[in-house]
Amino acid sequence: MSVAVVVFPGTNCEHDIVHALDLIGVETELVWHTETDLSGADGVVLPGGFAHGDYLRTGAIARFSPVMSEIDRLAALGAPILGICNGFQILCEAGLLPGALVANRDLKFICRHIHVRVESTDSILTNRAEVGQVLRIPLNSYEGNYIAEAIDDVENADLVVARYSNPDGSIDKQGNPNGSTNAIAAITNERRNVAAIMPHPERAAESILGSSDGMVMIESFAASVTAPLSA
Amino acid sequence: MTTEATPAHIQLGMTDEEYDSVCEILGREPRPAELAMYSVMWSEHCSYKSSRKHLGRFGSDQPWVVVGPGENAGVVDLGDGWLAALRIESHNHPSFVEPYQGAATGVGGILRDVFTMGARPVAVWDPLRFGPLDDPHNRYLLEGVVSGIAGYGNAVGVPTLGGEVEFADRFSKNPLVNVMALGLLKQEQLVLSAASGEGNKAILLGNATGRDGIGGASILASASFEEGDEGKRPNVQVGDPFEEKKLIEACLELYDEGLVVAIQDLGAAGISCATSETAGNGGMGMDVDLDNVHVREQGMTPGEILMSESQERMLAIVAPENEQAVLDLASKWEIDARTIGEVTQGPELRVFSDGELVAEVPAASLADDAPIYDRPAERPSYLDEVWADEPSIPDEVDVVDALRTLLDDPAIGDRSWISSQYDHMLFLNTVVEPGHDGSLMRIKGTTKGLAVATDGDAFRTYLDPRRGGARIVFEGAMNVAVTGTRPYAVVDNLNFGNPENPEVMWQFIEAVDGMAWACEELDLPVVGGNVSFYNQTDGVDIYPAPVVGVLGFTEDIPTKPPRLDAAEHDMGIWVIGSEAEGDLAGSAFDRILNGSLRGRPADVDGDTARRVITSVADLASSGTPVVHDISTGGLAVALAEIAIKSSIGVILDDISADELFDETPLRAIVVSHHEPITPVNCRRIGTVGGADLDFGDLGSLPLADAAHIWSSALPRRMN
Amino acid sequence: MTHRFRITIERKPGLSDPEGATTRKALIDLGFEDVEHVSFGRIVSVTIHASDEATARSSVDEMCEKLLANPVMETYTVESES
Amino acid sequence: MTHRFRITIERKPGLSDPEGATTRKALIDLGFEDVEHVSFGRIVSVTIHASDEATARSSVDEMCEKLLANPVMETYTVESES
Ligand SMILES: Nc1ncnc2c1ncn2[C@@H]1O[C@H](COP(=O)(O)OP(=O)(O)O)[C@@H](O)[C@H]1O
Ligand SMILES: [Mg+2]
Repeated sequence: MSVAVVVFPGTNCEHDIVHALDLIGVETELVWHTETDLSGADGVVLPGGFAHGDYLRTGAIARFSPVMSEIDRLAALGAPILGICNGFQILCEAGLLPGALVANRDLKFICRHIHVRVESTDSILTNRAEVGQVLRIPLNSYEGNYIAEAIDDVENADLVVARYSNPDGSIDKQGNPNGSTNAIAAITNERRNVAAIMPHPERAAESILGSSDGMVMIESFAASVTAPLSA
Repeated sequence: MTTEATPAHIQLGMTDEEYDSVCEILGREPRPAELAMYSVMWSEHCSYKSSRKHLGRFGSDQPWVVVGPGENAGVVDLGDGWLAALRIESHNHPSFVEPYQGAATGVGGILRDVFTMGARPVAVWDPLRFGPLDDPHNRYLLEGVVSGIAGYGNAVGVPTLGGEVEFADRFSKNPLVNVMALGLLKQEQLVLSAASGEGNKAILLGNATGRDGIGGASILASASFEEGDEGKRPNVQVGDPFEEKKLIEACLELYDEGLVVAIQDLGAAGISCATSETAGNGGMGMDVDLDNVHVREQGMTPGEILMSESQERMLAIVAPENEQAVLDLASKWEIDARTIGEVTQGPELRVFSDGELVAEVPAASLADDAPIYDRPAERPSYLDEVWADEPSIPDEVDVVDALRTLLDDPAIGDRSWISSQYDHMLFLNTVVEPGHDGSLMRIKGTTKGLAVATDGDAFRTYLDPRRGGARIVFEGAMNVAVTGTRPYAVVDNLNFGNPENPEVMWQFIEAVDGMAWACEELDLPVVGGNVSFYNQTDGVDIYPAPVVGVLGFTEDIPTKPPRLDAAEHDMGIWVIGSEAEGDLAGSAFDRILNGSLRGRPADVDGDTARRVITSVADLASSGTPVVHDISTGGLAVALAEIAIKSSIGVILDDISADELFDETPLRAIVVSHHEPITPVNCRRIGTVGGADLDFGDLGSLPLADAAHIWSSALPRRMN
Repeated sequence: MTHRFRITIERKPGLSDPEGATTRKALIDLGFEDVEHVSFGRIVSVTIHASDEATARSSVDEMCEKLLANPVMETYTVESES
Repeated sequence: MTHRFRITIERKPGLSDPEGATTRKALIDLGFEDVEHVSFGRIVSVTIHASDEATARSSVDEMCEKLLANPVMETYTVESES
């Protein structure tokens, strides 16, 4: 099995996700955004960073990169596609996930460990986790505030995979670092093969880095790559 | 004001004598473009003309130094083929003019210095100084500078791992924004800036050239500020982290592919500096055709193109057979690349525009023939006065109240309002994050560890430039020692007032002496630095504010390095290190509670410094849970930091107010279940436990209060 | 011929606008207590070469649909400035 | 009474505009080859309570000077929308 890690000009977390996947023996390949054939990949990661400088809108220019039509195709086939941070923003712009991400409530970049509570295990990001499990992982973004016009549809279809929470799992304004609607930190699509998360599970992959809580998400993704959802 | 009567060289900031030596070198009057080039290259910022004479006192001949001062960054050997490149720079005046862009372009510039050496930049630090935060303009400057560093550093994809911040009146109209960068490379990736090989091509990579920051080096960075200068200042330079990110990746790939002979970043003085330095360093000449320069604006004169400080540009020297490969690689990374020149036998740098020769000067003369000044120095008259007045702690002091006030100081309270705006985790190397004494990073795939701390102390350097200068070196060394690394190399940033003021010159010389002495005592090479003079506004010079960045290195990164949040119930608390006491000159207590800046900071003995720093590093690398050096605010603040971060109280046995606020250097707190085994002075002072900072008879402060005050010191002022 | 358009892009009403809300708070803190509402938008000025204005405008509309505005959260208007 | 103003803030000409340049390139890549120039500005809409329009406007001018626009890099214009 092999995972394509897509690199846009301005992407910067590609080596970090490669490192985290490597820790559990998942093979990866860095793919430049002009690539038009991903047929060898069993799964795809759109990593964090600042594709095209985040100019215009985060993810807006990246969604037109040549590689994106391959990602559309793979998504339609049911292959696991994971977006992290900037990857989340790109997947929203591309219409593969509902909603959009806008500036944090306090208009400040946030880099610190936060907590998320797992809301659904029916996703490529959480199939190895438990509902209600609280994970301590880093958040690292300026535009991490999730909004959606049809927020009820997102909730009703059970698309929310994780929410920002307090360490005890409770959810309130205090535990919501960036003002995200309904404290949403991660969502999936209806078919549940495309998922994205604003915080960085790969930055919590080893205890020497302060937390290894993110590994359950990396492992979940790896599991869905080995056993892709059927088309 | 520009009038017809003012000669061009004066308008460009040159003296009559300097103009005469240009005429002598050329054997004629300079053409306009030539004058522009000399004026910038001979500016204080580029030529170090007032400081050069004194910088020779810094040593760098230790065997682990691969590249000392003089190149774009210093390089040290980490063993097994690994090298580290480091450099520090100031962006003081640009950040006063436009805090966001000033700070942002400062980050961009320092990163280029590092990747110019072939290194991948892996971390940034930001030592900052502002006026007091009760003035809204100072808040605006802090807010802008921090967002600028965040905006650029985060987007370019280099983590910012720490820094420092001080507040004092003297910085209100002249804030200091220094930035330090660290890069990693393998031996074979090292690239230098000397052009060689007649016929080699000079390729300009990156951004288009516009009228940005024309004369930035000579005017903004090399002259004092007067009220009202805002209106006539040159254009603001706008940072483009996206372009820089592409440039980093493209350049690193160029080196990997072995496609460049030499490379130089474009900073101050733009094309004139980069072409003359690469050619001059290689003992060659160069022909440059300005028509090939990719410009952003219409109608730029040759002088403007030569002097423009447009950001995110590099000049690569490439063998002719590799020219096409370089252009192709640039196009893959979506950056512009144009061949603008060719290396010649020299020694002339010849510049053409529209087919006409607009400049012809000996390439090396721009850098090598710059004037060197031995400016007069005079011991400042304020010293006798401040030394005569000995600070003390009033007998009736309320220790708890005093501590509350100190914890509320924005330079003592939690600075994560700053550091959490910076990505400090990217690359998965950060083992000890900002918020501790020094930050510690691993080098993946090895057992090696690197730590960096930046330190300055404008107050003590003002009270005694020599001792203050020495103390920042010792403090930086302590800060990396507590991470379990050994101090390994230093870069320095010398922020001073107007060097034409003999008292400033004296401060400068004394501080350099003190720093050089301390480095020698610790066998620490100074591998690079920067001098920022003319930090003077409306005739007021800043406090002398040298800053050091100390690199610590270890072959064996501790698996559990000390952390401030590792104190646990029942652990003992010890103070180890220097046996001296009663050092209150320039202390937080005297400044903040007594409201004065006076006294003479204690002298430090080199032998003590060496012994303490080595012992601290040994304890830190052998599993001691908490090792925290005692600095601003003394023992009281250091203990509070440990208690707050660990969410548990401390109970002190028998302590005096004098001991609590003393700032005697070279001491650390150790918290552990076991008594530390150390050759230096070691004394138990208390135990971890409870929910208060319990000072026995002197009173106690509930931990929750302390935590609240400490964590809101900065946000309550800024939000 | 060259045509210039000014595109105004605004967040759909009802969707959260942190820039607006935070700026309103900052203005109140600065003493502008009577500020009732602040909202943010962006302007994109586009200069384009086209045979006539109608062609130019239809290009610009297409740019907005495709790239400049995000229909999920934004509305836009185009004005000619030539 | 309530007054509404629209403040248009634009970057001073001559300053480099990486966002505009990058967006132009993206448009060209998308097939809009005739785009000659793209630049960005911001709009701030402010609703303010004041006794009369003149007072309201002078408040808004002050807001621009103090907070909304950056005089070193930007110019602004204020239009009434009431
Ligand atoms: N401007 C800043 N940017 C980033 N981190 C900062 C800044 N100022 C302080 N810090 C961080 O806060 C911590 C404490 O700083 P400081 O009190 O200066 O340390 P010390 O007294 O040990 O030298 C350090 O980890 C430092 O990196
Ligand atoms: Mg310290």
